[in-house]
Amino acid sequence: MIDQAPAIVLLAPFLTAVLVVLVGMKYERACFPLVLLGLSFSVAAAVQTILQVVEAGTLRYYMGGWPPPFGIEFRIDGLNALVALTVSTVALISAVYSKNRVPEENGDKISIYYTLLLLVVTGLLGMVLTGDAFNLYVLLEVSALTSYALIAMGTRRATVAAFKYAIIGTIGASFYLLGVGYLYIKTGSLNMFDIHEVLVAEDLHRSTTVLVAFILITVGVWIKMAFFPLHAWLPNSYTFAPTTTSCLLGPLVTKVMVYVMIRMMLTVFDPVYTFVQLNWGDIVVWMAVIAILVGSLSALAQTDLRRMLAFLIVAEVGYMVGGVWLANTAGLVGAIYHLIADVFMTLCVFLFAGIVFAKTGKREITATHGLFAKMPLTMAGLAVGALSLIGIPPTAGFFSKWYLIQGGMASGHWGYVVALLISSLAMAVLFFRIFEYALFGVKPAEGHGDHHAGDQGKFSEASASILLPLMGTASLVLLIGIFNQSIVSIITDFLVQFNLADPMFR
Amino acid sequence: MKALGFIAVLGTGLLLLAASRDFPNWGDPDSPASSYRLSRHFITETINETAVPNMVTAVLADYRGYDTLFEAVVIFTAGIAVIGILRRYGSRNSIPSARETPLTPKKPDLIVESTVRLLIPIIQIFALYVIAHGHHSPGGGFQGGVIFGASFILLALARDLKAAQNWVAEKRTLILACCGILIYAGIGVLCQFLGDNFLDYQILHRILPTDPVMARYHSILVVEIGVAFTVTAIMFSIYSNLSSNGKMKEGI
Amino acid sequence: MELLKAIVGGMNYWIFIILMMIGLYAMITKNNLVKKLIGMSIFQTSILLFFISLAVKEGATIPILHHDQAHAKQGDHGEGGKHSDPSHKGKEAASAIEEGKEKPSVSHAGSSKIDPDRFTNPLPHVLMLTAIVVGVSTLGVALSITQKLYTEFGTIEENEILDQLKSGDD
Amino acid sequence: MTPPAIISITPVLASLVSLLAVIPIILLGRRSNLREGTSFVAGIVKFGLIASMLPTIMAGSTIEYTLWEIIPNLAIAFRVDALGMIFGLVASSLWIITTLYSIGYMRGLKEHAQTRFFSYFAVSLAATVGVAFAANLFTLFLFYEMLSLATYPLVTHHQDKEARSGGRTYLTYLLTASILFVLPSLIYIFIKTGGGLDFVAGGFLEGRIGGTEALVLLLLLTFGFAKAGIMPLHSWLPAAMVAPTPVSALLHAVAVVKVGVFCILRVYSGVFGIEFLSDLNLGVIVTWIAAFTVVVSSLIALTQDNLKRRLAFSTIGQLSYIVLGMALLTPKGVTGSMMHIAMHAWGKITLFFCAGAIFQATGKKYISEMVGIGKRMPVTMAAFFIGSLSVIGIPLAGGFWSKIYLLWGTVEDGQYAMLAVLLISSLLNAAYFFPIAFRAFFCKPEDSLFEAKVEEAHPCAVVALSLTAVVTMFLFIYPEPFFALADAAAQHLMNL
Repeated sequence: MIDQAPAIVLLAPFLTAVLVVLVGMKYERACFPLVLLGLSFSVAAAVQTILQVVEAGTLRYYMGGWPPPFGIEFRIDGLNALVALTVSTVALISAVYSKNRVPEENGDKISIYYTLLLLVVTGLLGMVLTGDAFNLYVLLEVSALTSYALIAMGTRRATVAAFKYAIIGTIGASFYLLGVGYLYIKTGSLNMFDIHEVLVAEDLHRSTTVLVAFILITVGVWIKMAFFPLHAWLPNSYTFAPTTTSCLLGPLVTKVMVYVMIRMMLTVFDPVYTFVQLNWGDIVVWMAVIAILVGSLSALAQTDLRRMLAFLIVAEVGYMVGGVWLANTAGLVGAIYHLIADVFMTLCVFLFAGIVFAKTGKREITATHGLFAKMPLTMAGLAVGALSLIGIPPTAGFFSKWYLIQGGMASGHWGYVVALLISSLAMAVLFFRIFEYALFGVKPAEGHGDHHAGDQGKFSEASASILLPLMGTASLVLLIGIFNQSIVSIITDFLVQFNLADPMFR
Repeated sequence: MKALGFIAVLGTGLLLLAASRDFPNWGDPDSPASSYRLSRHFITETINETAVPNMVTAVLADYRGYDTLFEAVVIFTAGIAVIGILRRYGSRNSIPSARETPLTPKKPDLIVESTVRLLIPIIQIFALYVIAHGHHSPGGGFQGGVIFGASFILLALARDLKAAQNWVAEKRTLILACCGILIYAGIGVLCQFLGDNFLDYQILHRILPTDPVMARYHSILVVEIGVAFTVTAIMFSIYSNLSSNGKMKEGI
Repeated sequence: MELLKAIVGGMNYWIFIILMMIGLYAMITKNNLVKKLIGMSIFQTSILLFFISLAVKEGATIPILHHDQAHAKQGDHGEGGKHSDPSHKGKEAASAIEEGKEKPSVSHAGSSKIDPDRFTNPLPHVLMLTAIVVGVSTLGVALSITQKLYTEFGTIEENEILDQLKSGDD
Repeated sequence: MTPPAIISITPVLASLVSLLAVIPIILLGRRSNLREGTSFVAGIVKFGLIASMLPTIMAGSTIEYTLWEIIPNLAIAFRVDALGMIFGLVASSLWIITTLYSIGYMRGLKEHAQTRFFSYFAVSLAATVGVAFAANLFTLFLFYEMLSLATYPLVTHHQDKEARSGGRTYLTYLLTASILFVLPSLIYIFIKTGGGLDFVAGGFLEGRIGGTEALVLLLLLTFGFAKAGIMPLHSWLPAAMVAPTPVSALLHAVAVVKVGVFCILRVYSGVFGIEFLSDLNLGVIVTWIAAFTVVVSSLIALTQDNLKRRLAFSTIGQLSYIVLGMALLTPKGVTGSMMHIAMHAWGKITLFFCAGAIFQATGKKYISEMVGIGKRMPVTMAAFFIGSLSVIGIPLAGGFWSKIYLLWGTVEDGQYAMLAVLLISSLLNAAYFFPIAFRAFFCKPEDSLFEAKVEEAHPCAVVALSLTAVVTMFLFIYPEPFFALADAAAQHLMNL
């Protein structure tokens, strides 16, 4: 009996998407349970997959029974499995969040929204699982098209942003496709691992074509992940989209593209090629430094809550790209761990923004006035996410920064280390600004007044269906932090095969 | 902006050109892409492994069947996306069915209408031929589906959107599109239930009265039909949404 | 001469790159949203051209076996293949089959009968079929966004839309 | 040399007990007596736990416990030694008294959000004891950050504009310094040593890093622990005086600021090692920095009219005494600096209690408004006088002993410049404290700004401040426990 778990990870949301369209025409209420069911299956299968990967090493699943390079295979190693589990979990959480929000924000298109949600998840999962360079392009487009639509369902500003996103996204995807074409012309293969073998066997690493292919793919992926200065599409898209959309896309899209970059750099091209032969590390890390600084400092200048978070994403992308290009194990471990951690922290803060919007109908940061007394649980959720973004233990964010800084020091990129620290500070300022609003809104300033003990204000906590996801995410952020060793060990197991030179993991 | 754009474009062009120097020449039979085992295997083994003479069809629907499934999903996604972006329901939960939109002819032009009436059956039969004959000649689900969809679009152009919707109402297009995907994916899942990988058609010989290779052959046809369903439906759906600005009432 | 040879030999690449540049330029600089989309189409089509031109092989035909050959093959798989008359050969495939026959067939184990040099590479065709579909879908979605913009702003000029956004509150 | 370490979970419990107390405090939020009762019980349990470890420590042993290894070679671990014990004892015993005082103060002023106040107070204490018992630099850093965050809501308790800007300054200074300076140093040391961050008596950096690196790290760590208030990173302390007085008293005279100097002491002794520092002659640099802070802060204190601000600047100066004593790198200096942690704590908390009591009873914040107050609030002002004596270092109060040792340390090392600095600053201390007491008691009756109806503050507050004043005097008579601990710690650290 062949193990079907890897396929189910992807197929569950995909088939549910189709079913939701059919069922939604008649029984709109049945959509949500269906979505939940499909995504739960996906999560379960992803857990199963990761357990198998940990136990037995790389898992291979041949689509259509054709062995690679003739057919398309899923080759699932630690990296894939982790990211896939992350993606499906986040999808599940944001689906729960959207239960009550969709009717309000997406109007009468409930089943359409759920279908698009499931399709975007399908696309992202497909990108993560596949071992075929061209197949990745197809699924990239599945997720991209749905993203455009999900964003365009928002306000009219969102529509403008969606158009920009569509144009820039298409350029990025086309660059990627061209890059694959350039690889194909030299190797004649499309399977990632096969391409790598041919590149090594025929010593193609010195050819200009492979260099250009590398540039095309990298730039294409950078565009898609909003790496500064290619980030222009991101802030508006996530700011003006419906909150349901930004909770789904904000955490996932950029991170999955970071995964693609890592996959391409390590698996398709060789680490020796990307790190040693090209020797771009310095330039890219400096670019990342600029991205981090620009992202976090622009975030400081924002008054719109979600726009601020969107700029944080730009900074976080800088973290990860920089971490990867530090070219040592600590940096890579940090980048991959951060990828996973950041998905949840970003989700956490975006859910918070969503709840604030749901409760107050306002987008500005000032909307958080006095929320500490009114919605203590929500604020606690935000606090966990914020502490993690700032990098305070035992939240997940601390550990990723720990490894990233370690990597930066090990390879002597002091600029990167300083940028990380400055951005942590910027985030601290950002979130404490929110805390201040939340703390001081209750009681107008009057020194020490005649307020008696037990003056708590009126509780008006958000409804369970939008609060539970936040609580869940917050606890996940903590759990990822607490169990960081097991995650890191999966990542290091994955990285061992590349024989990276590194003084730290002797 | 223009100058900047020009520089960027020029840079990209030069970058691409730089690589083209060590590209194989036009039509070079020894180019890596043509001489690698992948291409050779497809050319020489397709007939043995799938019994389909048209290698493109075989590679499309079998070797890279998973890719093609998602190709169909891309179309499906686009259809749903367009609905998501444009569609404006008059009132909540009211996807009108065919009966609710009576045919309202708007002074049909005699020549146009007669021509269309003549053409549409021919177009549709040709579409069916293209779908069915994909194993032996250029063609298949996508091409046939597009042609089939075009016939409805032609009708909508010649008469109006309602006339075309009389044939395929919005609900029906969606059902059709879903069915197409479900047929394709369903075969894949069926293979899983029979104990093999997703889309590994050969296992179907257990329930079909054929040997494994011919099971692939026949499954490819079924899969192509599924694709055709989706493509037909979504082509028309996108057209009708775009032409009526999401109101689905009167088109161009 | 060398240069000329290089230019002619790499003609397909030249054409694809020029088309790509036109498309990309339009996407980046044009003010009219539909023109941007036209640029996008050109861009994507240029990539199609590039891939398809990879598949070309001198002296090879389209990757479809002739009917007879196909049936001969199918015969191996118990489908009771009928060997029809060779005079029905299609024009393109004829040479392929004759070439195939000229080759000394060592065994009748299928693979040796089909000469890979006689057929173009099917893979790029398959890929581009997918890419076409993706291109069409992207265009469809982008057009619908454009239309939504038009209904909301009454214009499809980018600068006018941005002006409206700047002046009006959302 | 040292007896084997004892593995016991007591230090963890000692830290956690106040953290756990938060739950009942919040649950009992509406029943104030029970809530404060819980606070008391937690304080007593905490003190009991810490005191129960005292015999072991006095015997020269240590108590260790590794809670959780987060990253290979990097654990959250606890270890109790003499130095930690001094600090732990001071902090936990003062918590009990401060709780008593808070009840008086908060109820007296009918402050809002008292539940929040008491719960964050408990959290802060957990962090403080965590710092005291941290076994490695990483654990130390964790609790250090936890303390910064837990005290923020306390500083901004009033929730008005002033509190907000004070809180901002507070966090900005502390977080910026720790994240920009301490964290990178921490990771750098981690890389250099290949993992171990555990404090070792003689330090563990010797031989692993060069002189320049050592200098940079030393400066980064000295300034990074900005809670120590070394100039120029001192402005947060006056800013934090917007907090309610119990907070200023316990946290900004004892817990928070002492955590800062404690961290510096730990780092000098446990990471660099005293020998290593004196080999490289790095102590001198720090002594001069500290000396600068001592003198300048005393001068600034002279100019302050706001009582709490004056106390704050005095605290800044006194903190630098401790750093200075350590940086002398001589046995007597180190002993003196450790004793000063305890002595200054008791003295300064008395002063703050008094300031709070005055404010609570009269609403006055400025020294110029306190003329003649001694006649109305004799107990408070007597306590204030005793506190002043201790801080200045005049006999009849515990502060005398620590100052003597510090002076002895400078002589031992032949650093007469430092001797001069200490003496001058003591004079300055006297100059800014005595006038307050003098004007409180000895003014012409017609100058008195107070009418007959002004009385002592809430009884709880008065009891608390008398208690600390008495202890301060008692420590002059019997400094033995702290002296013994400080001496043991110094012996241990200097490898004598």
